[in-house]
Amino acid sequence: MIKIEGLHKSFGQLEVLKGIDYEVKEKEIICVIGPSGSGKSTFLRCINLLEDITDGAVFINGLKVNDSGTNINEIRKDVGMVFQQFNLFPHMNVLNNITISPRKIRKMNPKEAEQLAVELLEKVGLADKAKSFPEQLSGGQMQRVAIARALAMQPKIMLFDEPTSALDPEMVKEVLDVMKQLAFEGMTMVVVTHEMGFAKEMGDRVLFMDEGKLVEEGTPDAIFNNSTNERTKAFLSMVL
Amino acid sequence: MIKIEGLHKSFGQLEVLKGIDYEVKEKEIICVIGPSGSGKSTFLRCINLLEDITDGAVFINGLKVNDSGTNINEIRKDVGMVFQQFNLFPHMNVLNNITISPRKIRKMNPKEAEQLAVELLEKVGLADKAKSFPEQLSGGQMQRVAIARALAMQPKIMLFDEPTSALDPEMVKEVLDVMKQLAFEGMTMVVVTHEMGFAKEMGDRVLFMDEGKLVEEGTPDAIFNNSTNERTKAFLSMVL
Amino acid sequence: GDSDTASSEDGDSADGKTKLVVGTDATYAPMEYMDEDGNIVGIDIDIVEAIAEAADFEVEFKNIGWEPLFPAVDNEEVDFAVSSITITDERKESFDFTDPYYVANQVILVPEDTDITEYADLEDKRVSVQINTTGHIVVKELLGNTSADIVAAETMPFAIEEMLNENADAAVGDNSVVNEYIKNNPNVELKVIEDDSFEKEFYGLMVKQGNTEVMDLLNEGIQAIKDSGKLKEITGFDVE
Amino acid sequence: MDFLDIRFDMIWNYKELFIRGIWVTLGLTVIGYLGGIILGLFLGMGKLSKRKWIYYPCKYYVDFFRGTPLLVQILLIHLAVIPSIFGHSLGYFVSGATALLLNCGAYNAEIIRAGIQSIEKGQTEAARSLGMPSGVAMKNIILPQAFRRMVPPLGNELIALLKDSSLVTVIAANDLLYAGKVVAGAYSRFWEPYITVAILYLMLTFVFTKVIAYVEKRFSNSYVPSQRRRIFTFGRS
Amino acid sequence: MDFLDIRFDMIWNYKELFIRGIWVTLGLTVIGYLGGIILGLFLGMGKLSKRKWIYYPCKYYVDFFRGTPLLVQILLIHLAVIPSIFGHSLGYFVSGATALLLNCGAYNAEIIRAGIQSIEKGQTEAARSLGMPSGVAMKNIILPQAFRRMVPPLGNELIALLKDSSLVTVIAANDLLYAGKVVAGAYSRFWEPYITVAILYLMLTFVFTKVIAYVEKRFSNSYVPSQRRRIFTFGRS
Ligand SMILES: Nc1ncnc2c1ncn2[C@@H]1O[C@H](COP(=O)(O)OP(=O)(O)OP(=O)(O)O)[C@@H](O)[C@H]1O
Ligand SMILES: Nc1ncnc2c1ncn2[C@@H]1O[C@H](COP(=O)(O)OP(=O)(O)OP(=O)(O)O)[C@@H](O)[C@H]1O
Ligand SMILES: [Mg+2]
Ligand SMILES: [Mg+2]
Repeated sequence: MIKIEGLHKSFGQLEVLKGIDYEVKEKEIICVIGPSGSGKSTFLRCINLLEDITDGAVFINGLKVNDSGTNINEIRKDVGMVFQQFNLFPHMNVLNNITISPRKIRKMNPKEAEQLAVELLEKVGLADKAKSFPEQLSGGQMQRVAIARALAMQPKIMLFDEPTSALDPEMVKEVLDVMKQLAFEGMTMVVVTHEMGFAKEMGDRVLFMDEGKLVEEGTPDAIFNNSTNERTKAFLSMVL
Repeated sequence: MIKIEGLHKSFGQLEVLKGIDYEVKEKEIICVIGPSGSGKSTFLRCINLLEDITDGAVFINGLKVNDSGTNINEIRKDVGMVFQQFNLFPHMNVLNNITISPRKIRKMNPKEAEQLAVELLEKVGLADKAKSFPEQLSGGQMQRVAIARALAMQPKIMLFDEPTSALDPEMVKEVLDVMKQLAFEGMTMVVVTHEMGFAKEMGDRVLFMDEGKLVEEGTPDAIFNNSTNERTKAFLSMVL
Repeated sequence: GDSDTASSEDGDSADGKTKLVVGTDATYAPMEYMDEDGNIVGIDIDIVEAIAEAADFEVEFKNIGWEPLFPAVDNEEVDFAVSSITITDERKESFDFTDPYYVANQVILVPEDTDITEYADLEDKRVSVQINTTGHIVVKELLGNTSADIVAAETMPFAIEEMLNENADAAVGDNSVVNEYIKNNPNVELKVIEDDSFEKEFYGLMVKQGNTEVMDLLNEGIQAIKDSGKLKEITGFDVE
Repeated sequence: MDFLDIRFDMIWNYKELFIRGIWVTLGLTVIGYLGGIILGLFLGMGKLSKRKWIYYPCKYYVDFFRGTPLLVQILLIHLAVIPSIFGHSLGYFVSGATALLLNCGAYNAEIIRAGIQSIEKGQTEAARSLGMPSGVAMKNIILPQAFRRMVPPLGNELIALLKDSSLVTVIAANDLLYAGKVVAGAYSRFWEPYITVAILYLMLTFVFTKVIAYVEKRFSNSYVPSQRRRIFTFGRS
Repeated sequence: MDFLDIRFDMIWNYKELFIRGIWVTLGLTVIGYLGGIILGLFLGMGKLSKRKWIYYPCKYYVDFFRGTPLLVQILLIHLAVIPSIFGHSLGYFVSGATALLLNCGAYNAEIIRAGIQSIEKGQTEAARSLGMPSGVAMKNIILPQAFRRMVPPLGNELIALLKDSSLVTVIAANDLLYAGKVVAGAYSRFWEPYITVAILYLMLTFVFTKVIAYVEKRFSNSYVPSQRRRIFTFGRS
């Protein structure tokens, strides 16, 4: 579903991704872990071209993302993204946050879009917040709205960049629960996370990145309990 | 040395101090404790008239502070004050922070003032920081400079308003040590503090304030271990 | 001498001759204007210099601007003014004038293909003038004091430009200035209409009311150059 | 001139000129301002463009109009630019409004650029990751938020423009100041006409300031509508 | 007018007028600005005073000069105020410099007031608690810190004043724009003189901008001297 070939990314002189190859299959839950600055976010952002790709290629459903002939906006419809900082649109209420892109991009009519939004809000447990504005919500609620907003484009893949790390501890669970439900429903997901519990429980594969390289990948069990790689072990001993 | 009679202070409608009588004797260390918003800072600030006094009187060395005939700047020379936020002058180096008021107010000549400053910096353990600027210092260092600055006016009384609560835990001790040394040298001190350890160890008397009133006062032992007052006990059970 | 305050008392030059300060608005070629080196020159200037020679005094010209010229005379900032000032009854209420030294009349300057033939034709036309000059006054009489069809430009060249740019159908101004313009711009297709309904105007030197000392001196000079033919030499015609 | 002998009757005689002057001043200000906002929007976004052939013309335009006096611009436009383009003048109003518009556009461009840049990058990224093309994201996500932050500086700009519109008096525009100049010239008296003009401008700036303060209040703090007030309420509400 | 037939020789013939114009413009700007800073300092502090008889005059002064066009102020001062006070004009330079100074003072007052208010209350309290009278605290503690925050807006004000100084041309001041007007009037050609004037102003604003950028850099970020650069270094360093 997502194929990454020899992905390099540099910011000026700084090489942040130093050649990454990987393939994500349909309905897989991929958890990406690694120390701060290792390039996890950059990796994720290259997938839907929020960062220009310096070298290599990313394919989504067989379409090359970093090709001048590709309409990136078409690809992004299939790839939902959830950010650490939520990035809700503060000037719109929850309903409009969710319906804006179906209406403007999928040209859905307002009634239909609203019905979809209500369904999604029920799914994330916020049916009563449709008319609220982001500033009236807690962090956990905002992140769940952000997930609903991404789902409104009916993506085939969801990218999460540390979706819980800006949250107060008591709100982490409500967001992880929504993500688990998504996983059960068969969504393909790439999740950059510091929540090792989530990675262990939900991940089909765990990727450990360090210094712009994919150091190790495997099942949660292989990575968390049976890794023989020194860097992986050193990292895990610190975070577990 | 400080005599407070029927001190009332209102901010607009809000009555913050509701009649306080107290007398601080020479060389006494008075620790003021109490919940947030109880008026501790306001009490301290009324003593050197940083807040106008609504009603009542404060006498320092027999001089009425809140009298139009009194030159408040003369009184302030005898009353040093140390703030929670340090309030160092960021545009002057440490030496100038300390020497500015002796030079401008006591008309000390620069050489003499500098010598005094060097002595005081040695006292607070910062002899090597004379040429540093506040932004180059840690919080604990800044607070010690603030103490040295107040001492440079050779005050007879020192007021401290939570001198350690803006500090990272590892810096609290270095500031408390300087304050202890001052206490041993016989300085009269009024200290608003959340550091119950300091109050217990150093306080001659402890004042417990709540809702703008002086609820209880006594030796540390009387307050911390043998109080019969319900409010005092409730407060202490929370903070100890 | 101090050129800021002018009067015959303190303005005596070294060789004992009286020195008078003359105000003008040097934007009115050929009568008074600035040459390329910034000197004030023109027919008016030549006449005043001739008068000064005849009456044995010295002059210093100051460029004051048209509007400020009147208060400048009133305030004795200048001893008198020469600036193609028409002697009018209104002005005589506030100022004294010498004997006339120049005869002028208003003319109408129009494009060659115009249907305007006389003053009365201007009634329903847009007319450009120099603000607050005699031309402005006569046009106000026809079109009304507050007419929006009067284009009152800062200077006569700018007023003519407004007409050339078709922002006005005709320009009205002193014959001397209009003729000078035509002389300098032979390629521009314009024609000059003279109309008997314009009263002949006499230019005079303008003096503060009651300043007989300067007035007598100037009239003496004017008489002298009339008698000697010098005036006719400069202007090309006699003034009776 | 005697200071105590004040003659406001002469203002009365010319009242039509003053009334017309107010309308001309208001007309120039409003047209210049609205045009300046539209122009500023394009210029401001142009200055954010990565394409050099868009960026540089916008930058040079803004630099020129912010780097030269408005008075010079007015004279150039009235006496040189418009006659060169159209072969003749289009009248003081067109010249004046054009100059004010072009000038105001340059200042607004900087306000709008700064406003857009002040919106967190995450907003654009969220919009783009939802599949919005950059134009759609700009229109629906960035500009509505940026606009709020632009309200205070755009308000200042409106007041500045109101006062700057007085410069058109040099091209014989019948604005408010022109009325004062005509009266001053007709009577050779300066206190009354210019004080009158100053007071009228003060009244206009006062009214504008109040309106701007209302608009600012309306767009301040929170996006939550229940906390906002309506500015104008017609009929029962 | 033929667009292609450009005659810059006429500018050359009047070059002295342009050179004098530059000096007059610079002189007016510098005097108006320096005076405006001193005046603004008093007005700004006056607007912070709790004493009403200080506060209100300062407030009304600032409101008047910020609420009316500079052009009106120039005309009022040159034609009415100065003649009424001194009995006669003191020349365009005095009038122009006075008007610019008085106007600039009002704008600077707001900058200075805001700068002073931006300094944390704790700084004043620390100074007062050390026994400094408020004047001493203001001079040694508050103003030096506030000044740094005022540098950017005061820089903008200088550029604005440079351009606004062109308005004195209406009182026949021999400034830069006046030179252009004289040439335009003499030849009835408008492109060349006004473009020349515009370019000269652009050059002046460019130079001023660079100087201001240097000063801003000098006063930015940190108070620690080793991190600062010298602006001008003479000889070996
Ligand atoms: N826009 C950018 N310009 C320059 N450098 C960048 C940029 N974005 C990221 N970097 C650098 O790239 C490196 C990798 O950053 P990235 O955000 O991908 O790390 P990360 O693994 O997500 O870290 P974290 O866990 O802290 O989010 C870091 O050194 C970062 O400073
Ligand atoms: N300048 C002021 N204007 C209005 N109210 C004030 C002001 N300063 C203090 N207050 C109010 O007075 C009350 C007492 O404040 P004060 O700072 O003296 O409390 P405190 O005991 O020092 O609290 P804390 O432990 O949080 O510092 C509070 O309710 C506070 O909000
Ligand atoms: Mg990251
Ligand atoms: Mg406190």
